[in-house]
Amino acid sequence: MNHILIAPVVLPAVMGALIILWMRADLLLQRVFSIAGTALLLGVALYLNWMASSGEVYVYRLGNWAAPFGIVLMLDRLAALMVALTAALALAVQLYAFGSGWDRKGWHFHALWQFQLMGVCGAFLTGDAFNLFVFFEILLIASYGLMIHGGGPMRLRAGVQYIAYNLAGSTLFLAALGVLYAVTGTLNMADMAARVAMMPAEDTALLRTGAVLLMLVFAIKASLVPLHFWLPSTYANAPGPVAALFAIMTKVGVYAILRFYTLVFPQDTVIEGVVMELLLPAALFTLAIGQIGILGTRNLGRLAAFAAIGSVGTLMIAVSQFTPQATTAAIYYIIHSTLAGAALFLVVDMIGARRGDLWLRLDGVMPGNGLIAALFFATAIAVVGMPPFSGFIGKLLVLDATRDTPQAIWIWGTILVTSLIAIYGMSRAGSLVFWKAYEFQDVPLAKMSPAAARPGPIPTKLEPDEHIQDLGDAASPALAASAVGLLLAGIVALTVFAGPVTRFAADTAAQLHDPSIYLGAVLDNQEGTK
Amino acid sequence: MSPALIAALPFVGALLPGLLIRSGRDVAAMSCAAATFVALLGLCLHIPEVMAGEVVTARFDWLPSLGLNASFRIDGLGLLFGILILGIGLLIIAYARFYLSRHDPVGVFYTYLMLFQGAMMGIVLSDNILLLLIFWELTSLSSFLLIGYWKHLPEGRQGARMALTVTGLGGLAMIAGMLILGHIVGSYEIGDILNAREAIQASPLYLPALLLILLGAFTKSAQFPFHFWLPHAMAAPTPVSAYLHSATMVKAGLFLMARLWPVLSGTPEWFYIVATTGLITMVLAALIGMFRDDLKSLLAFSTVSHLGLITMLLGFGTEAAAVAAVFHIINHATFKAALFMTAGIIDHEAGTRSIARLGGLRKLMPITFVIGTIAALSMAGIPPLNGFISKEMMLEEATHTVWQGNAHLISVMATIGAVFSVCYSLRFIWHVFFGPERDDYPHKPHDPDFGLWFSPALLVVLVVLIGLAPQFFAGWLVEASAAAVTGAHPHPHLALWHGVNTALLLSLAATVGGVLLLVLHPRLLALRNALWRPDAKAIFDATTLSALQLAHRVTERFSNGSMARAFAAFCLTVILCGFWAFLSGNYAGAVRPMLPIQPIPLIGWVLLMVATGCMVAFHRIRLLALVLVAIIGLIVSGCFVYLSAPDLALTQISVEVVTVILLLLALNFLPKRTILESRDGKRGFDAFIATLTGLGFGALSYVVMRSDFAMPSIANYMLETSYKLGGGHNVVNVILVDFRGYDTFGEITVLGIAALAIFALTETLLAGASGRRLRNWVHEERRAGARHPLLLVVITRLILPITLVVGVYIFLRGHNLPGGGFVAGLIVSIALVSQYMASGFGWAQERNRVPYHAMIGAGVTCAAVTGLGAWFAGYPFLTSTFGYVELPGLEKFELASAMGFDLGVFLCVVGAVMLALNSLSRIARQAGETVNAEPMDINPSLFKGDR
Amino acid sequence: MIGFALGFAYLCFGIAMLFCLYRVVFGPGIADRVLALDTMTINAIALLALFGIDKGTGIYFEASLLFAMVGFISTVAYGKFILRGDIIE
Amino acid sequence: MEMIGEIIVSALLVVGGFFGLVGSYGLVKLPDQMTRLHAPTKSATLGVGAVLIASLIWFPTQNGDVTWHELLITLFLFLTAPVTGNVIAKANMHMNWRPENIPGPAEDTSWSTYAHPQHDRK
Amino acid sequence: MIRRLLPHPYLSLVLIVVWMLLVNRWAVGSLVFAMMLGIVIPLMTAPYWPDTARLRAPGKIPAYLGLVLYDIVKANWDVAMIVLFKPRRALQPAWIVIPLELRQPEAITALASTITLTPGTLTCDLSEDGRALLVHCLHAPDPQSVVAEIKSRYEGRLKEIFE
Amino acid sequence: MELLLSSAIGVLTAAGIYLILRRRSFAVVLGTTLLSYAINLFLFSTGRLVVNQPPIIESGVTAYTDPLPQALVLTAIVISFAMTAVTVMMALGAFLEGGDDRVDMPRADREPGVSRIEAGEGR
Ligand code: NA
Ligand code: NA
Repeated sequence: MNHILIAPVVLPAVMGALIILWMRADLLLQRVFSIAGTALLLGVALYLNWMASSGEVYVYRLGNWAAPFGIVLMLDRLAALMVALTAALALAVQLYAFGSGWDRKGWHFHALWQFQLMGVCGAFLTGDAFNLFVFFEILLIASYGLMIHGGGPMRLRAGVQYIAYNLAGSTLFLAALGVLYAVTGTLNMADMAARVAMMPAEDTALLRTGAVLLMLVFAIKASLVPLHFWLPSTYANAPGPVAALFAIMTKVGVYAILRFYTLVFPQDTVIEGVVMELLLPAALFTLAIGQIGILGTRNLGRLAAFAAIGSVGTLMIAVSQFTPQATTAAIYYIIHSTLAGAALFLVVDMIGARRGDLWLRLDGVMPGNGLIAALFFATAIAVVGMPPFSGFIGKLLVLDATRDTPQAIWIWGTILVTSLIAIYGMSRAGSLVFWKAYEFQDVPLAKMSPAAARPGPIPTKLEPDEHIQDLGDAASPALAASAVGLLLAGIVALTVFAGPVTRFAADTAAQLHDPSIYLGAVLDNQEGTK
Repeated sequence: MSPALIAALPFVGALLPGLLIRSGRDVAAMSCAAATFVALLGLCLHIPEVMAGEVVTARFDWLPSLGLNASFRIDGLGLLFGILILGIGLLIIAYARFYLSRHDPVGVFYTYLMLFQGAMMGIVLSDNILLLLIFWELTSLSSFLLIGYWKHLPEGRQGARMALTVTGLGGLAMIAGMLILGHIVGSYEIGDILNAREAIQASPLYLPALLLILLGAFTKSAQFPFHFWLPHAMAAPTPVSAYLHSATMVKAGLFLMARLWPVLSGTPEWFYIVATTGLITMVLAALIGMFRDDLKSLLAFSTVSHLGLITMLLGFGTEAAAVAAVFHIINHATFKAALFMTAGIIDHEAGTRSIARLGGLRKLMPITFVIGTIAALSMAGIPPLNGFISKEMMLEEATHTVWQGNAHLISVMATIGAVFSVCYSLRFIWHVFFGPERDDYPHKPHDPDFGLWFSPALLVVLVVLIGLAPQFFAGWLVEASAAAVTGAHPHPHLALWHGVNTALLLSLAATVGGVLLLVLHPRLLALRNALWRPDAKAIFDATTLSALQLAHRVTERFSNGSMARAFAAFCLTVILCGFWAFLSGNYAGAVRPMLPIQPIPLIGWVLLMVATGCMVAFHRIRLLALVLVAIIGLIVSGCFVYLSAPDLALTQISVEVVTVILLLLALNFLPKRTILESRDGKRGFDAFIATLTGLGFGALSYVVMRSDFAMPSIANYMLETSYKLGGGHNVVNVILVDFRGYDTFGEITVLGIAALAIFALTETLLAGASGRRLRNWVHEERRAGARHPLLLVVITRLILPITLVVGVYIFLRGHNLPGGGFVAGLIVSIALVSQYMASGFGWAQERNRVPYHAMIGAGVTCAAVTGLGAWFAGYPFLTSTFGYVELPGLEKFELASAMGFDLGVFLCVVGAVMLALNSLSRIARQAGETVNAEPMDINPSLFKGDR
Repeated sequence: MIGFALGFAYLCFGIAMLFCLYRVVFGPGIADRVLALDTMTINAIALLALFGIDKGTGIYFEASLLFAMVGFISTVAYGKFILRGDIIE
Repeated sequence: MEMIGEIIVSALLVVGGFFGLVGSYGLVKLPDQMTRLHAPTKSATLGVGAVLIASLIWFPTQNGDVTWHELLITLFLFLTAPVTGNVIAKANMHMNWRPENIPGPAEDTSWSTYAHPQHDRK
Repeated sequence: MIRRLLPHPYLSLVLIVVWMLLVNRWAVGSLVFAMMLGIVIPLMTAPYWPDTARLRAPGKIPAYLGLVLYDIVKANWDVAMIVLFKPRRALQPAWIVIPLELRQPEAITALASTITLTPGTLTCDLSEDGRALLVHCLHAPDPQSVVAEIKSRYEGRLKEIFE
Repeated sequence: MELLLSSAIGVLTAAGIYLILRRRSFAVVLGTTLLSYAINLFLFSTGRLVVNQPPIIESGVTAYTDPLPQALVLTAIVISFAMTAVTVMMALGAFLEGGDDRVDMPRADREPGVSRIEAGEGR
């Protein structure tokens, strides 16, 4: 029993709780502890990756109950990878939050941040279907808090939509779980897989319904068309670093689809085909809507949001194949689109801080800043999947993995045509924002201080007799820019080391598509449990 | 030097200007030149090997699983293009140093230029078509940056976007084409592909691959009908035009056709597509070029025309034609780069590029005149210059080529193209340099400094030298590259004079015709202006604009911010997918017997139906809606009691009351009624969707209740072991704090986070615009005086402690009877709420000593620490233990570690509910609520004596 | 005998519930409906007690107690809302 | 003993049912909001009270276990009924009655529902 | 000391009884725990009950409770008859004002509760100066007699108990 | 009984969805509340319906209802309570900030230079 498995959940949870308990009034302490916690989380995640790289699947039986009666945490390659990706992303974006001063525009940024990490990591690690729901809710409710951080009418309105839509999604989640429990009599994912495999063929209607409803739940999280409506306004109105962190949120949905429909409902069981037939068209539409949105929107923030939708489309095309090769591509693309999407949101936030708004207008040029422009173009190239960055490689992998399918012509056509739309849209946006005016000298970066311009709300009292310590002008644009740089460095590394990464992804995919080790780890050899 | 290093050097060079720009423009230029020179040197060192027929390769594994590797090769073709790119690049770097003004950000320029150079070198040295694709797209990107370099020019922005879009389109097509090609061959290595001619041409995928690859090549090389972007790219600074749009980038398409010539050519498809496109492009672009007024535009169309010429030659598919093509690539690069630089000099010195405003520069700019004239004559194909030789070769090949059985079509068309070409070339000379001197030039023209004319002069020298001694100066290069293109070993004999043959006669005719056209030019111009002609840019603009509008409309349709639309899509999706999933499976039918319907549940059902109906009917009266919520909650709890779920009933009813209280607090500031806004149709549609969803979900639940578990539920184990291993009689509670304590841990975290989010939001609101709005708040409703009624206050003084006792009881007994930390927490919260309702939040809060934040933090920590405690016993997180303790004098009682966990739950619940109430109360106080000094409005015991 | 008495009482409180429902639907005022809700809660407690007698179990006691508390709190809350708008001022 | 217990319990149940029904019937029948307020807060109190007492007696006669829980609930109901009645009555006064139509307490004063609390502080 | 430890001794007593009713078991351990609660909880809630209720004659409480219980049963029957059989038009509801002699909030509460619990009357409001109760009668052909009865039957007794 | 419960679930769902499709946040909150009742009942019913067999172990009793869905519903209730609280608060915040309690995003979210009055989206 390796206790480190629970660390990605307990560490942020305790960190969040301690921040509330002892440092709720001291931003500096919060920053120190929060970043230390995230860094520690990254360390743990890397260690978990090292553990998982052996190919073994680790089980952590909470409460020492035997599976399937208690809840289990499962560590395999995919889970470890996702946790590491989350931690790495959070670390970089957190630096941006410091640098941009976003974390002092409202209350409890760091506590909510830690709880958000707890939710995301918990969702990746759990081996229990209902527990997945619980951790979805944790990450969601923390995201509600983060999403409206800083306030403002539009953001709150978008927040209402976000939360209302996801409430409906949670309701659906419970419905799906209810159906699955009513059929299989279990909640443990591995046990459910074993039972689904033994399901009589003459009574599959309910099981199919449960499987499809569950897929729709994950599709909401992943924002697949036509369940994507919540995303554009939410992401466009969320604070920059929060939107950047949300880059991992859609991936939670994708992860869950990958997990459930390779482990519990693989293609060769009684519910054969039930998901594939829905997923691919949805993915194609998602890609199209996202990429068209890049061109069709009039706001840079929404542009980034549509780019996120588009990336989910590409990703889900790969996922919907459920072949090891396509899953390899999907895993590579998950890493890429998380980093690229986050970087885009951060750059957009920098532009917004600089320019005051994010409208794509002819007269809306920002005072020249070569650095931001360069960051934008680099990110945009990565996002639309042009060389030399990982987006291109990811796209090649997806195209390569789908070429033998009967729908290849649709897939290729959609990917390539929408790429062109995205390229045009992105170049149009970039040239509208950066190219209109011609400044002979750059405005120094130090003048770009989004938070300093608008002091955050610092109330006098938190609770009775508690005074708040104000850090004053705590923004550091250079730190913010380096955070984006870090993400871009990640993208470059992903490009340069595409070989090793795809090898790792291929191993991961192989492990996913052969769940026997996973099942054995949970259900067999339960010595020492109650 | 390794081919990889040669390809990498320009990229290294791209970094230098950025790093060295503070040292000045010269250093930046020098550093780039140095990098280019070293690369050129390295390339030239390979000449002997290549001449010997070897292929120099270098290979690094990058993404072997995909077949994408960093493999490079130097063969004759790569050598030819490499020399062109680096050689002309060197000249351009020097030229640009003098061309750009001191206001232009030179560092950026050189960075872009070197990026581009590197990308080009990558294309020509790649030994892997996927790698080639990467460099291919990089040229599109860097050219985008270079065209848009002068950001203040709108034509720069548009031209850049147009170039990126068109070449991007081709690039994407090429991705598909290359992937198909690699699929046919089983490898993306060019070495492998070049050996797979039979397999490729036999494949059913040959034609798609060919079309897609050619689409890439044609767009890049501006072939008809994609020729329109190149002239608009002329918004770039002239050095860029000279480099990208004459000598290098546009030749990437040609390069690709040449590169794949051994495996793709020789089929009718190849011939008809490539040769025809080249022919049309050649003639059409030359015709357009004849009438251009802008010097650079004229040169741009001439470039398109010449690219068409080369394409046509490659399309012929014969070795001799390929040799001619390769040779013309060299020649065109030399004279066209020189011409562009000349045009740039004229623009730079005279202040205009408009032919209409020029003329008579012969005396004012003699050096420029000489350079420009020689280069233009070469372009016209006048002997003894190099352009003449390759044009002769082209005409020669054209006469040998049969198109759809017609032996003369191509030669006639080619000659006509040559006529136009002679015309615009001579026009360049005649209308710019000859004629009378004018007095209305924007600047007084004079020859530039050496730095500016040196580069074109050098190129013109090459033009002459190659023309005079082609075999000596270019023969070896042509031979080597033609060998690479054709895969054979042709030994071309390049000579100025081939004797009198058909080609010479055609050439002569073309020259005469060109002179004639020049004479007639004014009249032709008038004629042409009178004719309708398609404006490619207008078409492109209209296309992109309508694409933009279409995209906007689509985007609006799929995200117009309407929540109802989002929900409707959600419901329909769920219902349709759910039905589909159910109907496509096998349904075994209802198996479980139903419970009989008793009268009291029936009455409950009626109550629920009516209350829900009222909810829909009356929801716009918001307070009433809240009363109905409470009724529905009451009935649902009753249902839980009836169906053997006492814990659920407790939780449901207490959660419901706290919810209602929160809603009431919020409603205080919200409008008290919902306005009727939706039209009947919309309401009807909503009702339809709602009914559909309700039917679906109701049916699903019916089917579920009538079905049996397919396999025994895990709950049986829990019932068996709850007491034995969990130490509790209340199985639900044991599940909550033990079997699934981890869920509960998550659940209280959710609650805590909710309170934090609410608190944070409140603070933000109070500090912002809402705070100001609240300070001037006027309540809509008339308010009564009964703020803290005596009766309520006094009774609450009893209720509060009694309820707390009940809370303690529920907390302690939860493990064995209905109850537990959560319900206890809610009961205590309710007790506190009753106190707050009686005497006011402000008054009560002042008497509270526990910060709610701390309660939440302590709750989560307490639960976590209880869970972690198990570590010390070597057990996993949340492993609980229990025992029976006997204190002297008291009876035995149970102590379970899960109680510590339950305590965390309790603290978290109380903290969260109270923090939420606190937030709402703060909003109310901001809106002018006062804090009462006394716990009750009227305390008669304080009034002494009679009134 | 106890069975008949139980049945009678069940019926009485069941019908009482329907009477309350009448006031919920037809109001006319909000206070009427609050009063109906309060009465419903009390009737529900009676029904719970009857259920307990019927099934011979005391397991539903906590629920009854909570119903009583909740009925009180929510009635006061609605009342205060009508009177003052802010229920915890 | 058991028989007597059963008789008492049955009687209490019938009584409770009767008053419970009448209380809620009053809610329907009585003409205005103030009179309607009388019916449930009283009859229901005794109705529920009788049922609870029945329950209190029933269990010991059946299995000998004395449970006092019902007493607690009765106590709680009796404690809270005056408050809920008071609050709803005030709400009625506030919404539907003008001060002129209600006899005043004395000169210079009014009922607290119509008054404005004086001793508030910001 | 005792005052500080037991701010409301009667409340403590009530809580002990409540706990014993809750646990439903007469055991020493439960009693000890009940006494602990009886001390701790009033201490915790003491800030919300700043002034102290005085009871001058607690011994008279049982008799009073008996009286009220009897009145409740009797009045319940009356009201039931009114509800069931009295036609709407024959109903004579009335507002009555009861001048108060009681001063202690607890005492007034007891009176008001008694009035409400005995059917037919309902305490509606307290006057601004705390010297009168507004009572609504379901059917009071002679309001003054109701006032007199309340004052003599209940207020007098409560005055003895409390003041 | 199964019919009663499933029809109740259906009606609660339908009413909840209808309210969620309204344009004001308060109605949406009411709708989600109804929906959560429906889903709680549904989740509970997956343990199938049993009268008077509460899952509280007593000696001599052998039949109990399925406790697991009950535990799940408890968790779901708490979570949906937290969600509702945040929703209510957010709706209130959106109202205080924006001056109306619509749920639809105004056009000003997607188009530059559109004021709310212009778009006909005032209070
Ligand atoms: Na419990
Ligand atoms: Na009551």
